[in-house]
Amino acid sequence: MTVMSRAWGRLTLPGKVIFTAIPLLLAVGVALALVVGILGGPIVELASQYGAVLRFLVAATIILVITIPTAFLIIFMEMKIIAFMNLRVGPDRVGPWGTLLSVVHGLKVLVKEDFTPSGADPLIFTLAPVVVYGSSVMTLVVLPFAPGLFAQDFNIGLLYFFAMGGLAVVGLLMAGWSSFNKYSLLGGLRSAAQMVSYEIPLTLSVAGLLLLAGTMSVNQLVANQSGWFTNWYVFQQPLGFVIFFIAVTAEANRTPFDLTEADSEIVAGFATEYSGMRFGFFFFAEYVNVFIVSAMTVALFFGGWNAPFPFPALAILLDPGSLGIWLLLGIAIVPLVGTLLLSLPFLLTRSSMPAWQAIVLGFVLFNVVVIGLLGVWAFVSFDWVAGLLWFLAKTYVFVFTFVWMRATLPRVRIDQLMGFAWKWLMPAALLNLFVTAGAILVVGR
Amino acid sequence: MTTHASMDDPRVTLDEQLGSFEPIPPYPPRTEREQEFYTVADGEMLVNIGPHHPSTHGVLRVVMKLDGERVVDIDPVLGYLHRGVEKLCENADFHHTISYMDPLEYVSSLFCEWPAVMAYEKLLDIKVPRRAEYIRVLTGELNRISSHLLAMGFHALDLGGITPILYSFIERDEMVEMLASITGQRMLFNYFRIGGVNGDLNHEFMSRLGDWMSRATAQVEANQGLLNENEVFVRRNRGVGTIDAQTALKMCWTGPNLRATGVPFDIRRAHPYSVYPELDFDIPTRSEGDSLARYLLRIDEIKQSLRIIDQCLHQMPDGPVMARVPRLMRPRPGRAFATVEAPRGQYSIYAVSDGTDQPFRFRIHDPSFLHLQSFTLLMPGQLLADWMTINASLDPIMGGIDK
Amino acid sequence: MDAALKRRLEARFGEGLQGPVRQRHDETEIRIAPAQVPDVLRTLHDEADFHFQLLADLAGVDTGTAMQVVYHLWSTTSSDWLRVIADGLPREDPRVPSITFLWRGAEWMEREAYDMFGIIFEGNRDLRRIYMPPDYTSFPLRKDFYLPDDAARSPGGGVRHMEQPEAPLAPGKTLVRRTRA
Amino acid sequence: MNLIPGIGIVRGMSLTLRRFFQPKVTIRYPEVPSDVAVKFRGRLQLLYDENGSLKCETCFQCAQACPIECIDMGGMDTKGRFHVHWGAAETYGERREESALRRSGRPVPDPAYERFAPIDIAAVDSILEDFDHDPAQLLGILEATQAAFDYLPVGALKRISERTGTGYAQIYGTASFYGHLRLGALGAPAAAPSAAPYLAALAAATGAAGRQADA
Repeated sequence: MTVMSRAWGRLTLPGKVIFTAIPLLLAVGVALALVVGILGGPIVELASQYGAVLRFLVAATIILVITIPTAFLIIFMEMKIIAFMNLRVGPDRVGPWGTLLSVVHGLKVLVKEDFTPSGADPLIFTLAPVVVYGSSVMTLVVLPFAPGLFAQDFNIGLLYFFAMGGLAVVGLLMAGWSSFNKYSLLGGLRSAAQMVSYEIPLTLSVAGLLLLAGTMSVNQLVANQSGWFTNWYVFQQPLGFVIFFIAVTAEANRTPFDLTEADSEIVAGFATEYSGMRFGFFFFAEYVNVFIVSAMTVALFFGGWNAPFPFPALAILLDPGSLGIWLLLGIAIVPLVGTLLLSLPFLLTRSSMPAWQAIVLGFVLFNVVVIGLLGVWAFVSFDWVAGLLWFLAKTYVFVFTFVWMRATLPRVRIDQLMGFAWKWLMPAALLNLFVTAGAILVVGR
Repeated sequence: MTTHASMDDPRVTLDEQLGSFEPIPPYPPRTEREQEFYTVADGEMLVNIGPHHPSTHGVLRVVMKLDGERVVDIDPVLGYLHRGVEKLCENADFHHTISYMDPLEYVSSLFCEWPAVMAYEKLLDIKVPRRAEYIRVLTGELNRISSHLLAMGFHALDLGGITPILYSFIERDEMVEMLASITGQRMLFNYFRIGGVNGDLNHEFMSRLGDWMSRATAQVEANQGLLNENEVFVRRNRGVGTIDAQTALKMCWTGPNLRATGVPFDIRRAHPYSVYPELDFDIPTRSEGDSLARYLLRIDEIKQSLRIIDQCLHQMPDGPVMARVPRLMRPRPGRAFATVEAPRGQYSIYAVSDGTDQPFRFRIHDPSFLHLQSFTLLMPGQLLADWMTINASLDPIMGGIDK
Repeated sequence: MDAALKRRLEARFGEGLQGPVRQRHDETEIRIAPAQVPDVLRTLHDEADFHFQLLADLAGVDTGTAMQVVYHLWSTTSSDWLRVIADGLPREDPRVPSITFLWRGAEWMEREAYDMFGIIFEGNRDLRRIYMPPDYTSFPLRKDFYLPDDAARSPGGGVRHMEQPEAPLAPGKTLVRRTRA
Repeated sequence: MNLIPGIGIVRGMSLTLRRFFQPKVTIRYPEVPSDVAVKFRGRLQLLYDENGSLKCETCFQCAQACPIECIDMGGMDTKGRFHVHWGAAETYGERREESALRRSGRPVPDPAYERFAPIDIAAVDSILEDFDHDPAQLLGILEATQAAFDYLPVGALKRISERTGTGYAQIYGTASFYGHLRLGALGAPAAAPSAAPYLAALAAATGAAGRQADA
């Protein structure tokens, strides 16, 4: 035993990792091989039988998993952008430029004590964050990220989106009611009133767009907007876009409509009594919502994954099998030569730099170059990569806008909020609908 | 009485009543008003805000009687920051009391020291050198600007705008650094002395001040451009907390809040003290008397203060900054009432001397105290969110109110 | 100093005043009996000669033998602060009529004077404690309310003492914490 | 309010966007220390000289000179015998000085922090009466006091200071200057503090706690 522990103690950190990883990988590999060997046939059979179900399960899992990094990224963006607009520096201690701070926030929320107030209804109190988060994540299912890259394509996708958005209010109301706190109750009631009011202009604002498009499938809507950017629906439905954007801001409880958690009025609204990961769910749901509404705005009005102009389609597809022995040589030689080539400038010009450092630098540079080349290659060769990039870029422009609004605007009051929805947005949305319908009649599209 | 097991600790059973907050006091109502307030009609509820709440500007507790979101009645509860400064001052040397004054209105400390030293100078018949008076006016107006900037920033913060407060703090930090270079401290200056000020202006102060004055107007205006025309902000403020001039006088209001109702009462002109008669400035007034008027009036006052600072710098005479005063002060028995126009209104000290070296009675009058009192007048019928607007526009400082 | 104000006050109130009208710096001082407070203040507030519209301050004072309530008023017709002292309230049961009918804003100032001195303002509809807790029994600013820490008093009388020569404390008790075991 | 609705919001948004690209004003504190004002008045510290010994001799001169009596000091006297104090009775000040002493590395006798023994004040008062409370006769008073008590108890010195109106520093200085005046009793060694009572109390406490846990 002592021999083992002494030997273990002499290992460096990478050594320890490798010595732990190799047996683990071996065990996993053997187990996998056994499973595939024994159960492979039936699994393949099942999968081929229920291909759509399997695809949906995988997609749903991926969506559930990517919400967390998305929320982290948007939280970090919010901290940094608001800081910059305030002439502050913002987070800059954890990780490079503070990028890991939101991860640390997540960890903090995870390890905090999670308690239930004594007067609260424990079951509903626990379920409320799940409902809120669940409704957010379920909305993501209909979002088309790129051509062919979506979880599910409904022919009533837009309707499903509105329905899931409306489900969040149930969670907020549950949280507000079950917390046994008057601030929470007020917050829950505010959120109910707000969401119910803004559902109507929100739905009406896209009605004109639906008349134009003739479909409710989000995929089809995006596909309709291909070609030059003048095909985007924002140019045919500018008023609809404005109404949709305002209403969707209210749906996502973002400033200036963040009355449900107005921190200077009702402390934190429905989330006042929450702590730990249950609060974390609310917190993440808010930022996932920001992503979703930005993405939906892009999909409906800004062409989704379409590039603003028809991109020349270049398909540089290589069949590795045709290269023969050269492939093997390339794999063996190209990294070596590339690394050496890229480290040469440092070796030659920086006399103070040791050779190994130059080579490490060269290796890093080589990786950067290769990844960049691969990215460019993927961008021009696969339209789903290009589509995803376009889609995310446009979406994050809108995320930036939401954060920007939060940095600038004060909050409206509850009666002004309701008055705005019923007195201005609703008539405007109806007007938009009638004008669109009239235009279609006249032009006869 | 229902009980259930705690989720956190299964050994504990909890009384459901314990979790509830009942702001109704556990004693019979002491006054007519208390009885009226704590009689809750059907459909109304009492909501407790504070003493620790993001927008109470200190440690203030208010109990609100709500009907939905509409406020039926409101009862502010003070005393969470009460330190008995008056009693402390009655047990302290005359010099000593000045240092007790600073933490009262901690964002405009100089205006708390000023009436105290003025009252003592009256009691002792001390003539303050003119240079010292000019320095007092100069530093005081600087402090007024920083206080108003902070008030406007917090006004926006209470309405949910997070950026203006930071812009305000950038300017305020510059001023605070300036004041620190002549007073030695950033916040609780303790600069005025009986018979003058503690130390003359120095190079660091003058260079910082000149630097700041050259860009102050543009900077302040640019920063306020974020709010002044913002529709959301204007609509939240217009017509909220409206009060007319007569009621404001009955409620003993002073300062910007009174001037926003149209009464041009400013102690710098109504009862000139120091060297204000020699300075040329206007007294801005507005007639609306609502939160927006109070907010905009503070901007006008900042411009007037910048004018005063400019004149002070040009007219500053040479000479000593301290009169010759005894170290141990025993004024003759008498009474003195001294008051200054602080950023929030009339800040006054009533000092009674009995011939010893301590004040016999030391009364501190804080304007925010009276503004806060008017909640019972302004709030009924408004919405819960309007409380934050009104509170921010009245700009109370709890340190001064609770003394 | 506003001599005209003094003449006007003497002409209007004359016998009602307790003692002469005093003037010093920019303050004019009159003393009246507590019962006269509503009449005098109403006259000062309403009549065009005086027009003291603003109540600048309301303070209680404990002279050690009697209680006083001091009002400071401001007027557009005079450059002086007018100080009205309601003098001679008995310390055992100080009572004075409230002036909330003139200035509603005096309500809290009267509450403060009640809280600190126990002066009862008859007619104030909300006379309860404002700073001290509701179950508090004494009145802190009265002169017979000593601070528990008498050492905070002035050094004028000589050296102040940390260690008073008095009976030793109970064994095991020290005023100063012993940090070394 | 403007003619075009929403223009104020747009202006505000453009302002924040401009600020987004402007240089930031934050001072990165631990790396960039903020500058101290020329007249900065921080905490008074007078702990060690360059040789590492305590600078302050507790002469009280600064405390006596302070016009607003803000200096509050206490500590060992220079001969390390008595704890002396000036200022209001604040335990905070006491603790601070004690910790300063401990950090100076000197042995700190704990009895210094205990109350001094009570004395019969009547004797001091009668001596003072004899000398007509005259500070000019200080040496005589002290000698008489020493004759009465066999040494000069701290309580007596304080009483003299109080009644004659002389600063304690001066009385203490006089008493410690003359060789024939004694500040401590002859041949009465100070009892070294023992850890035994503390340990006994600790044992009792833990024993009690153990019993509680058992029950």
